[in-house]
Amino acid sequence: MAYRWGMAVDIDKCTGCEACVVACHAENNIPTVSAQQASRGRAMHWIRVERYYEGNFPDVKVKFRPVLCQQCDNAPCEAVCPTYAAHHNEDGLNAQVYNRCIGTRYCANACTYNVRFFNFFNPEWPKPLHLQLNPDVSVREVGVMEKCTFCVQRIKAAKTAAKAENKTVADGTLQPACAQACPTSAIVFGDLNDPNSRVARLATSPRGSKLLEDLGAEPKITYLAKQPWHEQDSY
Amino acid sequence: MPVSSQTALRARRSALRAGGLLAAAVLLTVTAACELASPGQPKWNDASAGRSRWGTDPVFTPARASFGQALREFMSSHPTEVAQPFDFSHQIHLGKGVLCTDCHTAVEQGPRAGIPGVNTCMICHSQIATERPLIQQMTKMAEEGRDFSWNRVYAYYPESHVRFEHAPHIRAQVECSTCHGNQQEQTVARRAVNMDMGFCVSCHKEKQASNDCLTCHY
Amino acid sequence: MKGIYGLYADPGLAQQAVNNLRAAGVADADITVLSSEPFEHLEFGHRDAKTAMPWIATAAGAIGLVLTYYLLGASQRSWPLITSGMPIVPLWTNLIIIFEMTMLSAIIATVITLIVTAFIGDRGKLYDPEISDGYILVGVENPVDASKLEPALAIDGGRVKRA
Amino acid sequence: MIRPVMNTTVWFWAIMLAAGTVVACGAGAWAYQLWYGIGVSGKRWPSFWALYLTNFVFWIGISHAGTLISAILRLVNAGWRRPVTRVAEVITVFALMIGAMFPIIHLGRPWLAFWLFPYPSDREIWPNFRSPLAWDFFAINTYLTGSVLFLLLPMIPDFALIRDKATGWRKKVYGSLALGWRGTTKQWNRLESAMQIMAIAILPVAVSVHTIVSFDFSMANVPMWHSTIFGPYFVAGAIFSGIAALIIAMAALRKALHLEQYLLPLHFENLGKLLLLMSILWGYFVFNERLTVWYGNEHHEMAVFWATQRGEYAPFYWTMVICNFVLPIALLSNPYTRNIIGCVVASLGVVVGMWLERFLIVVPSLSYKALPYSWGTYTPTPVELMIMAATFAAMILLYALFAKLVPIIAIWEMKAGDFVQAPRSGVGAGDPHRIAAAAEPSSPGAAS
Repeated sequence: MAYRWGMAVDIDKCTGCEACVVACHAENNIPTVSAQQASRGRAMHWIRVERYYEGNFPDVKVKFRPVLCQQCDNAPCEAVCPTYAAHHNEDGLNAQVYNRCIGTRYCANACTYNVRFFNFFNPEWPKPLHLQLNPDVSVREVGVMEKCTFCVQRIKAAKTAAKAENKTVADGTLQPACAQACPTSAIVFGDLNDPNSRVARLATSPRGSKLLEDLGAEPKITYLAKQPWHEQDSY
Repeated sequence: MPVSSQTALRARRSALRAGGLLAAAVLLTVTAACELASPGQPKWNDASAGRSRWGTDPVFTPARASFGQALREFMSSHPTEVAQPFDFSHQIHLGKGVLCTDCHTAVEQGPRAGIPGVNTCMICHSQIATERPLIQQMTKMAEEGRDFSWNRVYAYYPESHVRFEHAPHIRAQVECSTCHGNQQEQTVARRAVNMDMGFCVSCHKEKQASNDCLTCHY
Repeated sequence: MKGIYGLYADPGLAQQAVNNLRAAGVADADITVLSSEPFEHLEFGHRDAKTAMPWIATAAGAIGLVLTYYLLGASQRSWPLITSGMPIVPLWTNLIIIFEMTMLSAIIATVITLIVTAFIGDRGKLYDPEISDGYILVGVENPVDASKLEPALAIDGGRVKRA
Repeated sequence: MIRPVMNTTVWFWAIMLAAGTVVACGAGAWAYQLWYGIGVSGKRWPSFWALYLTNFVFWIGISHAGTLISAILRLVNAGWRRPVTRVAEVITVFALMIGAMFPIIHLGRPWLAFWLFPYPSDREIWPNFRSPLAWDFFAINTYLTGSVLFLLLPMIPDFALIRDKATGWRKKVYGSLALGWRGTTKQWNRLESAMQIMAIAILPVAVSVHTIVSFDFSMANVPMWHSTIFGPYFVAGAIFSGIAALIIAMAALRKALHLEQYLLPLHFENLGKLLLLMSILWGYFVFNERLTVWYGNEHHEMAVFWATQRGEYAPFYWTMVICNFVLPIALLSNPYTRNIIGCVVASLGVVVGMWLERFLIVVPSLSYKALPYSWGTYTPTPVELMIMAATFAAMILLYALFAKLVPIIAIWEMKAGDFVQAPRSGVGAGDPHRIAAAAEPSSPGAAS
């Protein structure tokens, strides 16, 4: 049976440390931009920790929500691409094919979650920092869109290795960089088609909800709400 | 010449002169405006100096080295013959019954076939054909700890974002010659097959292998 | 090339000349009328008005429709890529392109028909630059006997010329 | 009327030089952008579309001046259309060419734009026909092809006329352009039937083009884009701005080429009424759009709504309302101000207002999408503004060049409409409707 990769993010466990963001940058060759460019909205973070504040100082509650590509089943970004650079692959991933992208940026507009990023300039790495680039991941050039791939290079390697032994990828053996780096294990990754996988069980949890669920994109990332005992706490 | 046409001529000349001045002024203003109003943008001299925005030197970027290089990539033109530093002959070795996998050892395990270094050669050539001048030259290299710097024959341009893995193809029993041509007829490797996307796709369709884009492009 | 023609400033006289030529036994197809503007309100302006052009345009539109229908379906099936949970051959979105290509086929067919019938098909040689001054030319190309036709064309207010 | 074709004035060269300079600067700015990447424009996360697409919609809208209006007038056989049609059709052709460039300028990798063209390639992959951009490609190409042919066909008899009048190189060039036109009754009849068929075919195409342009926005699930009203709203806005552009072009030509005896106050009066009607229609659509959003009170949409009503985009919004609604209605509903100057002032207002309308559709919605964390404000850069200025200059350049090379008023159509007395003596039995239209007394305001 085909895989259907999905993720669960436990908001209760997220401390907003942004280790996932750093890990993602390192794993996926995501360029950093200068402060000036960042202030002009050219920063790229395939995963970001959104901060929302409630209440007035000093009685403030901060809520964190890691947001990455939701790998929607009915992804709005896919149909609008005139060249099939964005499409759905057999594992249920939203594929982004860099070499097919002509840079209409339509997908980024259609994306409800704003998790698609555009290479406004050619990325730069001062030598010898380019030696830390991940050889298994493309270095994208100017004019193409990019976004979270669920670390497709790891998925690909795991699938190839499993296939060589005529097995399927076992639950827990495969993790994207963000899940691997999360110190509180707030991010769980796995195959939604395997009813016994951790992520499949969490996806049906009563605490679970989808981001902007009412818009009908059918995202594959389940957010697990804060536990009731935390809500009663006064910080 | 009648007076009226002289006036017209003069008027035309002055109009041309005024237009020229206007052109120069607009060009200057735009250049200045582009430079001043957008401080975050790369400057004209950035790329030529090869310096990064951190002031470090040099910088790595996926930008093409030259316009000609970009054009070659656009037309996906690859050279079929690539000059190599050493006159290795596939023909002789395969003729003597050596197998591809004897030297390209990694091909069954991983993504890369592996291009053998001088030490692999020396496994046999410490005993065999030691009297040949080329072999002696190589032996000297091995003793001095130097290695070959082979040039790539089969390569994709970075912009194609292709990731090819040898091992699954070997496991699926695809002959080496399907993509590399008959090496028994080649001395140093030539680009015998033009591996454009249609070449890969048609074979994948035929063998019912996955035609998902993410199989190769990521 | 031989020919005889009259030049008339007034469309009414031109009509009269056409009628005279007919009376003189010249077949309708042999009478050439050249003008710098269409004369829809006069009888001679309606010669050759019948044309199959609307039918050709409709047929071309239908051909364009069918061809585009198959091109879209075939190209979408040749490499079935799923986007946004839509079907591989989504008729709703294909209809838009089918419509445009239908119209484009009809337009291009109309122009080609026009060029073939009115320009390439125009083998006549009779011409006078005075037409551009507003004169209407009525004449016969390669007449059997030009002198017989001269009285038919010689009307007060018109000039008869031979080419 | 063929005088501009035969003689060249200093003014012509001055316009060519000034406009050409700006166009060259725009080309330079584009080259700069091609070299460094789209980052030299102000585009950003989350405003991935901005000024280029605003201009795209604007110019495609302007293109609805010509072919659409002239096809309608041709089909209903309105006599007063005759001096107007070519003036209008030229706007269509050039505005479409300019408008169609913007999606390419806007691309991250414009050198790959040909991938939108359906051709069999070695990659065995075709364009995605589900994408509104692919629809755009087909719709704009159909409309452009149709409009160019619609403009060119009636020019052939005029080329023949210049061929007969001109000498030297002009005789050769225009002679070959005339394709051997003689003016046989058969040629006239075929031409007229072809024009009728094309007029019928091009009307639905023109409507579809701007509907499809509106689909570029309404297909995306973005607040205040995802609206069913966008199709007719865009078409109405396009015709609105198209008429305004037509009035401006007519007034400019009238002054520059001294066409006072052909472009009468009557034409401005009639087009002014049409503009007034479209202004009211536009107001109706905007009211519909805003009222439903406000009443629905959906929180994603309200952010965009308030940003345009009283937030950072409010000055643009209220300028737009004044330019598109208050000004035209004030000037054009009053017969004393519905003269040439009044029409031109109202039209200038409408062109500005409609540009702002397109800007307000494209930009605020992207700045305020569903997740508040990703909100951001867009500001244009000089590169974008230069390219935009260049397209306006390009329009002037192309228009001046066209008016120079081709009679801007269809001479044979004017003759056929009995506006011009040919050397013949009797008027002949013309269509009474046309004569009535020509002889209709102009309004008191226009007479001044």
